[in-house]
Amino acid sequence: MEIGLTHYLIISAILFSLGMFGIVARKHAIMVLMGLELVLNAANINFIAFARFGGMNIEGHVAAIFVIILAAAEAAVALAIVLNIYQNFRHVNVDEVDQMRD
Amino acid sequence: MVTEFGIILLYFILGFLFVGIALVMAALIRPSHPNPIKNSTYECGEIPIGEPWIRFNVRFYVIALVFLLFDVEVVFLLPWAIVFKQLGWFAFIEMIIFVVILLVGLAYVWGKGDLDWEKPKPYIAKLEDLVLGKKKQ
Amino acid sequence: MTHDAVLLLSIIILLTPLLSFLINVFFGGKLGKISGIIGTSILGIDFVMAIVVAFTKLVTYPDIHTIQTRFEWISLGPIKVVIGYGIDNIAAMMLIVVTLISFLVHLFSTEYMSDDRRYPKFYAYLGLFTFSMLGIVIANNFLLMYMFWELVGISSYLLIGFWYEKNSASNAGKKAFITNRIGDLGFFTGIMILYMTYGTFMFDEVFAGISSGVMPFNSPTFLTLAGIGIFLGAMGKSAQWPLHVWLPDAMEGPTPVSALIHAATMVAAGVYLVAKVFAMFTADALTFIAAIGTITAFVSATIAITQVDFKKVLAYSTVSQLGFMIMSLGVGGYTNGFFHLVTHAWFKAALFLAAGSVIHAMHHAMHHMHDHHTDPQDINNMGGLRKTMPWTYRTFLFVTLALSGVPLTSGFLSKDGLLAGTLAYANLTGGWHWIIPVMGFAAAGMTAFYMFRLTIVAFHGEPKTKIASHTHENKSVILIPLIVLSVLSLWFFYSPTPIDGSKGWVHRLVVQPASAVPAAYQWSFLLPEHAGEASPAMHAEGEGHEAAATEELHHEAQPAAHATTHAYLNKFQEESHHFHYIAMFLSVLIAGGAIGLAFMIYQYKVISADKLEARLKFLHTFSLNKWYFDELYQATVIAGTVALSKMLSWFDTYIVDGLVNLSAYITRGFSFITGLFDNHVIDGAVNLIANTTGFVGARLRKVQTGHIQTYLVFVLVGLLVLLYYFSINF
Amino acid sequence: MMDLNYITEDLIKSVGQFLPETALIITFLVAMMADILFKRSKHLTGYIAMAGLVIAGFLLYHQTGVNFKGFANMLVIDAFGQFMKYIVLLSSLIIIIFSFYSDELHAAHSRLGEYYTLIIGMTFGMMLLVGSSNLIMIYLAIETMSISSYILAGYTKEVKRASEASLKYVIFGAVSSGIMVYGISIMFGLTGSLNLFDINQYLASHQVDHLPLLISGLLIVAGFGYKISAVPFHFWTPDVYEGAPITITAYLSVASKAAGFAVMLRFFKTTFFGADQLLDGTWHLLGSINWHYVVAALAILTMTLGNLVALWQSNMKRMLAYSSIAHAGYLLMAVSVMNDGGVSAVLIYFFFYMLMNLGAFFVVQLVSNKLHTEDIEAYSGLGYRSPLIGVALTIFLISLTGLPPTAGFIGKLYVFTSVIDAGYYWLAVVGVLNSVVSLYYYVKVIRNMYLRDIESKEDKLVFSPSAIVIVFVLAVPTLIFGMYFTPIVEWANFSMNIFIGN
Repeated sequence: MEIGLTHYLIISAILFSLGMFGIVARKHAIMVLMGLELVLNAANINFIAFARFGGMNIEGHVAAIFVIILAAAEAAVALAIVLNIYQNFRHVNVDEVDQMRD
Repeated sequence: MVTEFGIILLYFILGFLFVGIALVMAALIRPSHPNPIKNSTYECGEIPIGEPWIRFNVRFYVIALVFLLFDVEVVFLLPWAIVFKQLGWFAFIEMIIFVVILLVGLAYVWGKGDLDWEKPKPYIAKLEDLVLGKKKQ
Repeated sequence: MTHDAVLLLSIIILLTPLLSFLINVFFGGKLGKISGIIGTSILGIDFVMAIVVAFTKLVTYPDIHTIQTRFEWISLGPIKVVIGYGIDNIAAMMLIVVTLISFLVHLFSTEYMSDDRRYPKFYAYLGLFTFSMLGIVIANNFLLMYMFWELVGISSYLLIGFWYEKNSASNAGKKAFITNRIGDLGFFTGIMILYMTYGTFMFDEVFAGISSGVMPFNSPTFLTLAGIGIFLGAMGKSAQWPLHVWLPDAMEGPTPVSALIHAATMVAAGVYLVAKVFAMFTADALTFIAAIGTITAFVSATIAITQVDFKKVLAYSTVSQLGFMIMSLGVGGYTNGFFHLVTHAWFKAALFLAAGSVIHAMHHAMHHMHDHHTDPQDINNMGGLRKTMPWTYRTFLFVTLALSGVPLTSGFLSKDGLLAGTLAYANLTGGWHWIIPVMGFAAAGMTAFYMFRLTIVAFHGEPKTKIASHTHENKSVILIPLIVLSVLSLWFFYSPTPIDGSKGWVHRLVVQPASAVPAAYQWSFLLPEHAGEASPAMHAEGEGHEAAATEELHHEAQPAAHATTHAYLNKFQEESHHFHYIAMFLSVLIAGGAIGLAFMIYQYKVISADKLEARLKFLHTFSLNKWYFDELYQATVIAGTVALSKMLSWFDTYIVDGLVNLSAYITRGFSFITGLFDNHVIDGAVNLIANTTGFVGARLRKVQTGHIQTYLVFVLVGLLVLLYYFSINF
Repeated sequence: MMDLNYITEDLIKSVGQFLPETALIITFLVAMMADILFKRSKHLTGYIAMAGLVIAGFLLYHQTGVNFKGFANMLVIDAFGQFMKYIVLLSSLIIIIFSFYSDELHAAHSRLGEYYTLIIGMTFGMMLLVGSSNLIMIYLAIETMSISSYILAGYTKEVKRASEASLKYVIFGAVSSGIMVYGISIMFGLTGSLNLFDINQYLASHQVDHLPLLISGLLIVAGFGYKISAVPFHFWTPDVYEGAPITITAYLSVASKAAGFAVMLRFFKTTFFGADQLLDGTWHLLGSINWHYVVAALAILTMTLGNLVALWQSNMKRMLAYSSIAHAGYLLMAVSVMNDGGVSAVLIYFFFYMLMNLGAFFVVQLVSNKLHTEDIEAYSGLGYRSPLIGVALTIFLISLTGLPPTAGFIGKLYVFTSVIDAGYYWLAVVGVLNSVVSLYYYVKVIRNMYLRDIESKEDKLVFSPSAIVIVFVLAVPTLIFGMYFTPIVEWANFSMNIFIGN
């Protein structure tokens, strides 16, 4: 059996779903952020796979690099914010950070 | 002929085998004379205090974050370096600008004192605090 | 200066007084006395700019009809509202009149109002008023004109009722406002007729539309009605009979206000409006205008003879003079009417400021003597002021001469031309139109008489009270405006010869606009002389005609300026020139006679005033009570309204209620049932909607749990729902 | 290599058109350095930032009439972008001025330098976003502005609410952009390009599967929807608006929304509509997905939810947050018609929305400085305690409701006109009903200010004259544009053509 585009897409879809699940279900903020990385990497797999199999141009690779960089930057800021949450709340459980609501 | 999935399977198997064999071999070959000091966590020869699963000081995170950011930016230098010769001066200047911007960022971090490792000031209790029982945190 | 610079500068001129208003209204409390200085200097700057603009227009571009700009204000598909502003020759002159008088009044008030505790507010209102008045001056369309018109109404209401603690003052403010509203109703109707017909508010476009032969509702009657409607607005503002009743009451306002508003500027707005839209009046409308003007001039002159309140005399005299101007415009004497507006502005402002000076001095004297009961405005309490207040007396006397139309004054030049116009008109139209010049000359004679009565009783002779003998001349801040204004009433500012105003620059620059009304509905003597019959063809040109017509006018206007060649714009001008000497002779004779009579009665007492009064008891009472107009209105309009409302109320209470009650009994049975329906079904439905809205809102906000992860679940669910919905349906 | 030379040339040419953005980058760097070098001066970076914004504005002015594609077709310069960039720059400038008056920011003044620098960073991101014509560029720009805004939202980090706001914002934002980038990857796979022009050509010449295109399109729209806080991507809005410093709340509600709408319009127009420009201003839709209805559905959801929930709010900032959601709904109505008239209506609305919304937030900030609360109850008697501020807030609220004679009315008028012109009467009806609902909660504040009998009536609130002047600098145009709006309408009509590269 040939390993083709479809397989990569399925992997990426699974990764995306796992990431989403992690984001929605985990209590710990760091875990939520890790779920986020999964989502972004799912997109990266898509980009690379399309570039490789779709016979498409280099844009896919470039896109992947950009996504990696931005993920890093975002993660840095998010971690800093989580630290700040710890300073104020003495925990980092996202579901307990709910002072503002209707 | 093996399919491509077969290749991946072989890849997995080989990986497990390599690690597993190495570990098993090491266990078989090495001498085993455990004592408490040997079993303790290695901390540069110091005697460890408490559990190893402690919270790391927040300052590590700050340094790590700064490192992470600068580290990832290097990704951009790589493709550029490959075609540097063909691109000529213009691309060189562009990359200089890129690096300068990063440097300004570094200077900012430095100037703000985020790279300094400040020791926390120990709290020295004053007499009146002790007497009046108004110890401040 | 280019046209753009003129336009830019004029918008600055317009906005500068607004700045004064804003400063004084917002920071007045902190500024205190400085607010007067600020207001005065701002107006001074404004005046200088107005001079620049006016001279540029009058000297550099005298032949361009209007330097104007227009821009789209509202554009909603087919409905477009274009407005703009512009400077023509009369606007340029008005700019100077308004800013100079406003400046002098500001200056005068720094002393006159200095004891008032709402001093900054006074300056704020003055600034607002000047702003709105300048807006009227530079508007080149009905809409903007109307807006500023109302703004003038409001600011004058504020100023008249400035001492609102006095009941009479606040009543006078209300009276002025309401009376003006009646006129404005007509104005608004007129504007709406024109907008519906021509789809524009711009003066020149409306005129072009009229001259292209398009009539409102296809009938010249409606054009006449539109003209009369607009003139109704002018009647309100310019206090024309029968809407004149507010102006004498408005004397309750501070005297500088009377000088600014009720002598020189606001009341002139009506005249100015009629002059601006002169081209659209049909012959019938003009006749109406002339009749109203004549009646006003005559009636108020008769009232002025017997008044004893210093300011009331001047007020009625103002009404009378405004009547003259309107009359002149009505008979076709466009230039003379406007000329009289300008000259009258100077000397009437001077008269009021002089009155202010006298009253101020009387007040001080009273204050000095601890007297709080004597009326400081009653001329019978004055007398002998000539000695105590020499400069006030000299200026007052001089402008009185101007108002009476004595040669060597500006008043003579304008009034003489104006009366000649009425003679020419009567001669050209004949019949009962001769009443107009007759009443005009009579009013002119009465003017001279009552003005000298006022002068003699107040200034000459011995002091009639101790207060009068204790008056002192005022400070120079009060005298300077007086002197400036009286100097401006000398003839040589307007004409090289003291006997003929038509030789001056005013007649050269203020050229009667060609009537836009088709020849069939216009006096033939107002149509251009040589093109009398050809004019319909000219009107057929339609768009752009106005510009062409004015250009043509200027070609004709040039020779008219040099009176040696007897080519006149139209028959009317030619005729008035013929009547010039007759009118001059008559008016000098009448004025001289009247002045002599006044001296005989009040100075030398050859004829006893009391005996005369007793003999003409009926006329005297009639005049003293102002022809009972207020009582008439009280008895008819106001009482009528009250009676009507009472009647309606009675009708309501007994007839309607009775019927209602009757039917109520019948329907009560039904209503019990329907009431149940109402309460439970209809009200229920209304409440249901309101409550549902609230309820849904209250439920929806529950979604906002505060948990970020719940939010994200909602996002994902929302995305899936959208995806599902749109993948199925589209 | 020929190819590389061509790229270099393109780069050099593009840099020449990149001047406003370059000015912002330089400002950013200078402000950062100034912040380290002159630690003492409180507002220095603020002044530098203002200067930079003004310079960027001038450079932007010089791009009038330019239609240009640069950086390998990644960025577009056109009149539409210029309009939106002006709004972004102007609101940034106004926000910086507001910040000078903010007490809550000054409690932490040692870090104010970062604050202004980050505002510049965010402005830069928005400028990029407005001109982006490449999906990766869009992602990059969104992240650039978002990352700055995450930090700014939690700028007063000692305040619990602020840190909570920034946590919620960062998670929500990161997830949304993650979803978006996943959509982008699918779009890339479907059409073989990330460039909007190329995607457009591909869609015009090929048959693309309905479902994948819908999925990728919706995922990308989710990313935009989060920026403009369209339901159901709005959940962050109330919490973040309530927690963030007021200046940043105001900024998010105007500038970042403007950038979001700009990129949304450009994305739809460039990607899904035929490149053949029709003269009557209607666009010709490519592909099988009816985007009109997708956006119309979002519009209805957005304005209805925003208005209904706003009814129940007792916190002024939160109320304005929901009101800004509702306004996004009105704007989405105009987006949904997807023709030149709609674009013009969005531009007109945005200009007025900027004035009135910033004004309202500034008043909230001033009041909160004095009373230390944002509770609507605290506004009782404000009309007597500070008449000028009361009048100004009344003007802003009436304008937000969309009643004449204010600018908000004109904005709404043009939005509804465009919707009705396109024949979506039902959408207009929903919009009008929503406006009626919104009247209630805006007027509630006005009623509180004037009609509530309270003891503190005589207790005057004194604001600094300069603050009052700034309030009126926003309030007076709100009134004037309500009466004389032709210049804005003409400007918007001039700017409504989105450059599509031919």
